[in-house]
Amino acid sequence: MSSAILDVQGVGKSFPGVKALSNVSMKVFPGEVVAFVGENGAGKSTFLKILCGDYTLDEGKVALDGTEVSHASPLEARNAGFRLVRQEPEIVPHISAAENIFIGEYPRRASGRVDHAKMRQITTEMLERYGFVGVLDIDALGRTLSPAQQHIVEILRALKDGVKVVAFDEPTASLTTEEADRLFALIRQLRKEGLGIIYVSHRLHEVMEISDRVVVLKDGVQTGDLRIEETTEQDIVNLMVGRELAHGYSRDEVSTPEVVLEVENLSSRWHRDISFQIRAGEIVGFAGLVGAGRTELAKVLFGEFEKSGGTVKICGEVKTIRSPADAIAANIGFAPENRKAEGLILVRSVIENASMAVYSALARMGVLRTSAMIEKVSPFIQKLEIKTPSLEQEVGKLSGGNQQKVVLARWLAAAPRLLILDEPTRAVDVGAKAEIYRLIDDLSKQGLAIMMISSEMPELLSMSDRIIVMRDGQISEPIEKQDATEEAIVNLALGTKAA
Amino acid sequence: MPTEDKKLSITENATLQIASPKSSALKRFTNFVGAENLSLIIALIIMVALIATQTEFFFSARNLMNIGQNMAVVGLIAVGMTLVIVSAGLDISVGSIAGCASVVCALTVTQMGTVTGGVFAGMGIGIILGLINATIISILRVNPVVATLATFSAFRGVAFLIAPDGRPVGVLDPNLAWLGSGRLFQTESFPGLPVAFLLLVLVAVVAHFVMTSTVFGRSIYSMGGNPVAARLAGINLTRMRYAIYAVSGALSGLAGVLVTARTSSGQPASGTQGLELEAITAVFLGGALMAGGKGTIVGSMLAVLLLATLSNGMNLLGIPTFYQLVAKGLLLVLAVAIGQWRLARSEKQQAKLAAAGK
Amino acid sequence: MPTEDKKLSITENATLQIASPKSSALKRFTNFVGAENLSLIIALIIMVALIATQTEFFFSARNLMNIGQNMAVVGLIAVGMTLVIVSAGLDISVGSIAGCASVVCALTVTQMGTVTGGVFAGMGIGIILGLINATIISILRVNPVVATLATFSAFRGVAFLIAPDGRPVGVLDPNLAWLGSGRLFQTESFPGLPVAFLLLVLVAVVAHFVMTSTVFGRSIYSMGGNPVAARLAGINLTRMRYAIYAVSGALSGLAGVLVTARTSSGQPASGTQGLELEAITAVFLGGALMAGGKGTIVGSMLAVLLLATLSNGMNLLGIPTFYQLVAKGLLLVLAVAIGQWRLARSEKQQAKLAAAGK
Amino acid sequence: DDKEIVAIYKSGTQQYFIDQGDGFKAAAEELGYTAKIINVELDANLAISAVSDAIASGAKGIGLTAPDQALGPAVARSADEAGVLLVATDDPIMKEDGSPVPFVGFDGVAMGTKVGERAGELLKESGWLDGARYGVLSVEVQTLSVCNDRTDAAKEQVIAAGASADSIVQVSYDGTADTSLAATGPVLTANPGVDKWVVFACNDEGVLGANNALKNAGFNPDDVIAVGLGAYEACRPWKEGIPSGFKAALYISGKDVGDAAARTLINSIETGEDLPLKTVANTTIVGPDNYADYMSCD
Ligand SMILES: Nc1ncnc2c1ncn2[C@@H]1O[C@H](COP(=O)(O)OP(=O)(O)OP(=O)(O)O)[C@@H](O)[C@H]1O
Ligand SMILES: Nc1ncnc2c1ncn2[C@@H]1O[C@H](COP(=O)(O)OP(=O)(O)OP(=O)(O)O)[C@@H](O)[C@H]1O
Ligand SMILES: [Mg+2]
Ligand SMILES: [Mg+2]
Repeated sequence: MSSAILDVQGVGKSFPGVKALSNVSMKVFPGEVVAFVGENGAGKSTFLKILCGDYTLDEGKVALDGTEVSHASPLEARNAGFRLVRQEPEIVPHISAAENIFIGEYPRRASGRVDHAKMRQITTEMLERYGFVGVLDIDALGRTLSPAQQHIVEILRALKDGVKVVAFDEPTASLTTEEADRLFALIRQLRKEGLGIIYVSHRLHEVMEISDRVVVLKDGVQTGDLRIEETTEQDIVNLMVGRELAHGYSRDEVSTPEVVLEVENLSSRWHRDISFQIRAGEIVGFAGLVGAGRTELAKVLFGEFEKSGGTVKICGEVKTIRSPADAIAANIGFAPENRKAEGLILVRSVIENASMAVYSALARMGVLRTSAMIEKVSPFIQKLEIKTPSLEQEVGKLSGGNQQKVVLARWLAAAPRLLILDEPTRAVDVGAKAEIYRLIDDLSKQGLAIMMISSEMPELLSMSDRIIVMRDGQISEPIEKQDATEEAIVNLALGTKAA
Repeated sequence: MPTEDKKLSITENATLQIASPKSSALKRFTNFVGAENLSLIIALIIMVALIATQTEFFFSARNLMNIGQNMAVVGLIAVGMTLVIVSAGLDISVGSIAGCASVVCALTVTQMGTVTGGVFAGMGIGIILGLINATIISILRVNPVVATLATFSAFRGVAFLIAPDGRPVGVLDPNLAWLGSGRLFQTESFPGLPVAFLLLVLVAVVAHFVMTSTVFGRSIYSMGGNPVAARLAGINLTRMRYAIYAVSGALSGLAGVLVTARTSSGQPASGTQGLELEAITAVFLGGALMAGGKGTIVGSMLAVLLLATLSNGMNLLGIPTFYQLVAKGLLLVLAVAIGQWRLARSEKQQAKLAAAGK
Repeated sequence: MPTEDKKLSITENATLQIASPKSSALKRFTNFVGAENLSLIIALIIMVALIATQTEFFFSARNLMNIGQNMAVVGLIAVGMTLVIVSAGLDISVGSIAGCASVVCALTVTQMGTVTGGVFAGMGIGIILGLINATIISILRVNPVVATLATFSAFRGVAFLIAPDGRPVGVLDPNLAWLGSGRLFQTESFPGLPVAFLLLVLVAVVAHFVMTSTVFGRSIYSMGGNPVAARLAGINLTRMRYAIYAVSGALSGLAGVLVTARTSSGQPASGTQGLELEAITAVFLGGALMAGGKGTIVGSMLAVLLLATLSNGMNLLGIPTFYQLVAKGLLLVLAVAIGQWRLARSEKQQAKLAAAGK
Repeated sequence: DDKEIVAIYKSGTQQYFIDQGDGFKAAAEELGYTAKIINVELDANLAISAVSDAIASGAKGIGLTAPDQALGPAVARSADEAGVLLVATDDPIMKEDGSPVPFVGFDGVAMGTKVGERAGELLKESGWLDGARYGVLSVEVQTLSVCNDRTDAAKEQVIAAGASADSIVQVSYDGTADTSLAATGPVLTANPGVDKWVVFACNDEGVLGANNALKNAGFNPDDVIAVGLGAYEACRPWKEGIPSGFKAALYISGKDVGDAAARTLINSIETGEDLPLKTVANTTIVGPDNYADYMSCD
């Protein structure tokens, strides 16, 4: 094999109160996919942000295709050929999706004018070439893009001319299985083209499937660098977590006859004639492709979006829910999929973000003691193993997965009658996932009704008592746990007849 | 989206580190004023030292009382403005509201002879005008800057229309005057504490409590930091805005009452013009973010004190206007720059500590 | 973080829909002025109709020229302010910069007798002061509001210090006067086009081109909308800020030159009479967002025209100041409210279409 | 330095008050006192702060041009309490009991009266009164009471001189030449029948702006009778020998007022005598031919 296209030697980086990376070294060769795994907060994103010039390293050396780029600026890193598909897409809200892809390096006419037409044309070509046809309206404003769509923009940004090494930071987190498959095809294509590829994911089966080598991080320290054929998922988990983990999760049915949520003939801008029930102690999984309308359904139930018809009953009585405030008053909780835009107050502290939904519950005549907040939510922060230097830390400075856990902690602490979870374990590591499943299970045992929107088959199959599949704003008949199979779900999602 | 760049966001991180509850006396103090605001205190100390070496009158009890008295009007408005700016809004109409309140208060006192009545009338009109602002912003969905720039003009006009022939309304009621220039706890040795100043302190303490330890206050930080997330957490943004702008209006109204009390006349414009910029300066100097979600009463009050001390000092030293203007500019830049520099430094240290394994 | 709430974001969706390039003549026009700005045009039409019914002089060629001439000063500043606000900054010092430039220009012309020299001196000092703003913001990392509030005060002081004994500097040079009040293409039937107005049009057209079709302009939208994304895409935020505030400074300087030309004297205080608020009003009225990343030259210029027409009309009708203030406030609210209402409506229609199966 | 006096000016960035400050300082130093100047930019609230600051700084006497006469009682009270001498300059103010605060200078009503008288004379001489289509522009800062005093008085005089009341047109500006120019333009448009104008304002800037607007509208200087207030803008064309609308202006020697204020204060401080109730500084109407005898034009 030729010489390494990316060569990292003994990189270290610290933040106030956190040693994010110490003495990490790795090589990537052309046409190789190197998986990069570790628990939430292990330092994966930090490592990649250093490579792309976002953060500056405290110690160590980085060489890209022979030239040293240890202290490159974002621009220099780009031009050198390193591209990062960020875990948190950075989108410019008031310009088109196409323009979002070209910020910083626009195509120009001879006159020097920005060539908008060319921009749209190239974008369309790239969408075709990389198999994203029809997923993205290239004229849509950045702010209207879904997490999935935002990710596609990030990917296209990275794949523009001159790319030598491209790193994907949890690319599949906001994609459905179908989308993920497309992405893998893309990655294989890039590997053929001789690019170096770094692939960060918490979905180990994906890692096994796509990568040639795997580098494992634990608390910022490198604990392994193995050829994929010489290892197993279990080995990797051990290196990541340092202990054995029960694989998967299975829960026993606890639902009682009491109906908590009853939706009848609900229709909206996105939906037509939707009816279903969720009973106390029951977990109903919602499957579907991006654009199927699951998130919208959640937002309609939660009063964020308008419903144009139908009734919603909570515990038997009809509720008119016009705003999230109404929904919460009706004892509904909603953990959104898009944590950055809709979930978190990034500039505020972990403790504030985690207790927001219980402020009124904790207050005595409007007075709210910090001690009360800590008392209420810190158990969940501990159980979820949220990695933060202090409860005062700004949420924006936590790792992606830990941010996700903060959103969950907020609603687990609130324990409403009906809890709607949209992609609850997105970007969360294996260890924490198991813990989250346990907590959700506990809540259902306490009699909560849980509506779980997820694009992760294993999660849906292992957690749901029934699974409802959504397609084009309509829902399928619920599939009972016993006859729920991946194939059945995919067929319903795609609208293809089961064989 | 993030409205600062990396540098800023990281430096801010240092605050939290320092503020994280490992409490020694100093730590607790730092914790209370907030690391960023330490720089205001440093700037204040430097400035006081400079002034005091130039004139022995600065530390005279009378002069200190003076500063207290002179900061009351801007201070009250800055308290309300802090709530508004933390909620990611802006209220440019405060000065005009104060103008209306000043006239209304004067008219009430002269025509009904009741000082309490005058005070409440002043605050009442303030609240009403604040609610008008909130309506324009929430119901008509006009961006806060345009909305309050509009009412900044409209309310000013109203103030003149209320005042007979748009002329200042004289009021000689001694009780009202007491509010503006009276003192409490006066002894022959001690000049006493100005009523206006005590009023400001009272308001500021309450506001600090509200912002730090009530659902209302916390919700202001949430909605300022990310309105969408706040709404999805069950916060009613519209109701919040009504409350916030009403408070800002009420305090502007009270400030207007003080102007009437101090100048023994209801002033439609003079005395309340340019208050908006003064207050906004104080709030941002006190550490608030343009994007909202950050800012403290303590910071804003320190900033008001800094500005009041500066102008008092320069008057004591008889510095010519033109130089006063320049000096004020320099002070503002200096105060913030010190803060940024300190935060950048302490953030480096924090990182080093972490690297060394804490 | 997202700085408005659902409602707004959805309405914007609608704008997009409307502006999407299915080009009929109307569509293309809508596209050019931007759906939101249509409401400014509607407001303008309503207002003009009202005024014209009251006085036949409004449409006299001379009066229209008058409006053009009077909007030049604010207009120039509003162009620069648009760049600043779209980049998520703010420049409160523009008026003070204009004041400095006015004086410097007057001194150059009187002492060196060169008008061109005076014009360039004025713009030159504007650029220098703009660069100072950028330095304070980028290097000292002071929040733009505080930074320019500081220089708002400091530069004003400087203006008075430059002027001998802080007095207005008289200049009677006819060539300079021509710049302020001269006309081109004058015939006995046609009063000609004011030089100052043509200057504004020229600047605005160039600025519109820059904002829509140059890398610099587009990068302003990126950095304003999401500084992190912009930085990671390799846009040098510091360099951008220097350029943006320099442009704002240069145009404020040019505005100061016009003031000197119009009033035949260098007025240190000329800028300090709320020019900044006037310009900021125009830019936000023209559709910009506090959070940055949004706003157009066309919108800002329409807003300037709207404001200039209003005050011209009210002077034509001899409306007293007090009522003028109120009227201005009402107009601002009305103009934006109409826009919001229209967008909300068209968004509903969009929704209906979508519900009816897209 | 317990031998100190302070002057507080409502608009210390205006040339007239800069002059007054110079006069005040000069006289004080000549008599062995130190003098301080404080500017309150037309802000009533700042004026109160300034007075208390001055008292705190150990001043023995204060000269005050109040941004608003209603301030009288408040400042008089705090000055009395502190036993500090107070004179009002330019704008007379009253104590709570309605008795006047000792006054130095030349009040707004008197200024307006002189301007109006001169404008009236010039109007008569011009012969416009017999049948010419003339108008009177009164350029006013309507939000400032001390300004209204001047223009109101001037209007009275012009009417007394024979001008018809409905020939008077109000123009509102904010005290700067630029807004006066912008506001006058449309007013001229709205009065197309008028081909000769009489102009006065609260200050020279106001008149200057109106003159420029008239020039822009194509009026020739002979058709304009503009009487300035302050003369510092009016004197420029005179000096250059350029024809302009300025036919006369009221020259008020700021220096003299400041000088008189300082001397009155110091005299009473030294001798303990009461302050004289009214000390009128001299002011004169000047024109192109005689302005140089009274003022230097720069
Ligand atoms: N800007 C920052 N300021 C302070 N601490 C930070 C910052 N960025 C990251 N950290 C800390 O560095 C550590 C590593 O974070 P990083 O984002 O690299 O984790 P990660 O491996 O990407 O985790 P995840 O799988 O959840 O994305 C975390 O403890 C995080 O809190
Ligand atoms: N018009 C729109 N404006 C803003 N966001 C939209 C719009 N349409 C869809 N979205 C967002 O796009 C995302 C995906 O759309 P949708 O909810 O229809 O698919 P989904 O079933 O939620 O799939 P997933 O949850 O996997 O994204 C959601 O986050 C939704 O909020
Ligand atoms: Mg990460
Ligand atoms: Mg979704």
